[in-house]
Amino acid sequence: MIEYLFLPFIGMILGFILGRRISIRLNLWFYLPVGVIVGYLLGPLPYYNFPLSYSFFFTLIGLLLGNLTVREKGSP
Amino acid sequence: MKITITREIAVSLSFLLFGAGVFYSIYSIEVVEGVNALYTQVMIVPNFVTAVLFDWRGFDTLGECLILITSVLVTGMVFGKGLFNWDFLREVYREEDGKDVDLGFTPIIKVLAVPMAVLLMVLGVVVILGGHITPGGGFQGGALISAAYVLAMVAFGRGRCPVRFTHRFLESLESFGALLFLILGLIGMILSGYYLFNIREIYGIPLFPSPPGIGDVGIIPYLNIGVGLKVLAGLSTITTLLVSHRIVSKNIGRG
Amino acid sequence: MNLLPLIVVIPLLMAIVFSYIYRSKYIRLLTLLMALVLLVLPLLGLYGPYFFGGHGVVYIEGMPFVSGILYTLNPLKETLIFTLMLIGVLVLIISTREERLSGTFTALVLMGLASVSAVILTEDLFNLYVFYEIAAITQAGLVILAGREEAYRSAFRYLLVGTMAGSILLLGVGLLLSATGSLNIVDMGRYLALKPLTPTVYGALLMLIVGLAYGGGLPPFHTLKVDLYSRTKPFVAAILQTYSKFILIALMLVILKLFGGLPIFNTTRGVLIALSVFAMVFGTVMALLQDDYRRLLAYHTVSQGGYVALGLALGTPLGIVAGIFHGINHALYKSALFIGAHIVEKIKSPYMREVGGLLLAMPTVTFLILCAKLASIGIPPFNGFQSKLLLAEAVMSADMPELVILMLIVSIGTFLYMMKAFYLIFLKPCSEEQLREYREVRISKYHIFSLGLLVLLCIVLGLYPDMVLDRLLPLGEEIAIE
Amino acid sequence: MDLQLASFITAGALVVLGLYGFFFVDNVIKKIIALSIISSGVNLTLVAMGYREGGYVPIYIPTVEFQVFSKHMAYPLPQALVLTNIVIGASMLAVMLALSIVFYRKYRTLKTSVILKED
Repeated sequence: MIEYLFLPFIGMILGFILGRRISIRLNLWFYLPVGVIVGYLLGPLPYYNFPLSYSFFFTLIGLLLGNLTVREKGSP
Repeated sequence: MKITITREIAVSLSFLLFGAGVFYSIYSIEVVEGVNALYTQVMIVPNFVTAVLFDWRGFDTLGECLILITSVLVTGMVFGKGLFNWDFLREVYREEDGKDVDLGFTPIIKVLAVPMAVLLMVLGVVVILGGHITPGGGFQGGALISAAYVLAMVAFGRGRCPVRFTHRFLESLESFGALLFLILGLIGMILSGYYLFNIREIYGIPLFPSPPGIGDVGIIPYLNIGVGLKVLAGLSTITTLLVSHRIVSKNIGRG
Repeated sequence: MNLLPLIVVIPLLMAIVFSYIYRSKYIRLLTLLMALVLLVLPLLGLYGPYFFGGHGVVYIEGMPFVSGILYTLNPLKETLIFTLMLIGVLVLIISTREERLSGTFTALVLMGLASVSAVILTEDLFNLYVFYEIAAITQAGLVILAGREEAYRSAFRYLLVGTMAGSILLLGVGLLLSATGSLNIVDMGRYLALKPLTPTVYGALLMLIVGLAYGGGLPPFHTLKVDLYSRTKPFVAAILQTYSKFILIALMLVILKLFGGLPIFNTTRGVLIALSVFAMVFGTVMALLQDDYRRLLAYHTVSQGGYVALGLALGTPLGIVAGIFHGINHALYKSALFIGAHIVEKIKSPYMREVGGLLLAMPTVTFLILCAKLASIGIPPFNGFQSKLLLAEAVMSADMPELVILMLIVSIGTFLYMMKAFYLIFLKPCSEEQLREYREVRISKYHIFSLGLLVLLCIVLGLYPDMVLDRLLPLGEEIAIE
Repeated sequence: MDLQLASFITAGALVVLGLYGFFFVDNVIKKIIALSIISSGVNLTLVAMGYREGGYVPIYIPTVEFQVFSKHMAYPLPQALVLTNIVIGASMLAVMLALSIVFYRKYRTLKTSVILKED
């Protein structure tokens, strides 16, 4: 199991770092469906056999998490 | 006047000769198989270009990362970072041009820019991480993320840009990316005696757990991440420097 | 364990750290510490090949091919790297006396040291190209640091031409890759010797020569280099000229290794000798006309680059050894001269006619600079004499006596303008007022120490040239053409 | 016409065109574009060297046998070199553009004869 989840997990961390830097609040109910759709259209990475690109989805979740919890506010 | 004409003629002649030489030698290339064949016979990771880039010729990639770092440093210096003398820049950048003009675009573009930037960023991360299996890797993914940043900056103007990559953040990210690359190389050297050795596993634990049949992944994804962070930071810094006067004013000691 | 890559990796690592903390308060202290570390670096490697990433030699149809990137260390390369690091250390030490020193300067110097040592060490053409480009951009950056308009302009010109020359060099590397299928220099040379030559190989040779002329400051790119050296601060020019001299040596060795055994080498040799003779003559003639001390030294650098290239282009064992030895000597005494120019500029001005009578203000420095000047002209107890003698011998044994006469004339020219500069700056009488002005400027001990150390090395090498020559001779015979 | 030969001819034409622009155009930005074109020409030469008639993309996906795959794969080495060279070109470009911005602010023109005049 960890073989298949390690890459999305790293993606989540990177997404978290990036999401922290987006200063406006992202709408969860818009991005989750869009993430699923784009992930489906993107297709999985080869060797990671699953109908949709869950790496993409997990990274998006990481980004949203970072954005919604520890977002940086204020002017640059 | 006479000297200029002579020089023109000399330049034209050398251009003609040199151009003809270059064209003819490219035209008559015949590719020999040679050591090229070697790189196609062993599979390290499914993406053979990544294998060449990070395993066989990892040191070249390191050099190339460092050229980007040097370039960012020198671009910063052109705009006054740590110079010995600021007279020329003070003369060029007068007091009144200290402000940035942030117009931004119409609401249509602003509405679309944020979701596009978010999706581009996520796609960039996936491209970085999938560099050893699919076409892609650190450079491409990093360029995508910095493209997301540039998109947001173009749409909103630099002051109100929703993607807040501060200068300090980018500097840290860049140094971290390059140091990750260098230090992974050093770890390989400690474990095996070879710099940038592709460590498959430590005490039986694979360094990057991945599905079966994918070959010796080893440190390649981590190198990809390092390069990706560095390219993202480097390109973003360069863009920021090229569009902004504020940094120059700050560097040359005004405001 | 062979620690050879650390010669390149540690400066790179520290360069990144320095560029991150460039505004720190402790930058002077850290720079001094870094200078000490640099001195240890050349001792780390073991002689022999070093394969990156654990990829070794692979046999394809019975032919050995190197699959990855290969570094080799031998006494020749070790000597070059030691000289390079020594001058880097001295420049870093001097830089701590600059006001407004920031981490960017240290980072750039370290980056340059690392890239030039990589160019010297590597046996892989593409690796050489990558680090050659880093060296080019670093040199432009070091000039920009001076912050004046001329500095910006000469860096811009250098970069514009540099991008062109770099692309052309890469095209040459690509053509050689297509003709031989390998990127390793030794493999390529062996393959080229076996197979008939195609137009691609001729084109590649032409393009490598363009890259060499740009990187080493030979005509037609010498004016760019002159601008670089004369527009920046003179002590920075000391390290810049060392970089380009060593890149010149490394690329010449590459061309010898690749094309040395081929029938076209005779023509190539003619072209290279013509380039170097032109550099010698042109540098001397232009130096005679200069009024700016920095520009005079810059043109002198170009003419001495011609000597180095001439020796290497001969392709005989003695010629190669003499060329490399002259390169090392030149790096030493020219750095001393540039540091002297830095002191002169600090005290009064770089224009020779505005200065005068410095002898009374600082006799020690005057004496040291005189020694460096004598070394650069080639007067017996100094190293310049030994290497010029060796060069003349090599040229004689290659049956080109007319070149010896030319070298003599160039030497006389060098004597003329060096002595003119010495008279105008140090001996020309000056007013009491001016003397008082001179005495107010304090010259740091670091400057005098660096100058003294370099001059001492010049004398030691002049008295015992075998110290270096013994290390170079066996390799000269290995590379040389029959 | 053979695709590889056509690529080589295009690449040669690009390099020569870039050299022409570099030598004879009196505008800094256009000179920089010309340098970019030279660099593209070099990259195209390298990529075309890795071409194989009817070859596979050098990414192995276990639908074909590895032996067959490795025999018909495009050479990955030149592609890796190109990837490296693109970044090098981009870094040089950044510095040159920065310098031309500074000079444009000073002189309000992009003419090479003004910006790069001998002094």
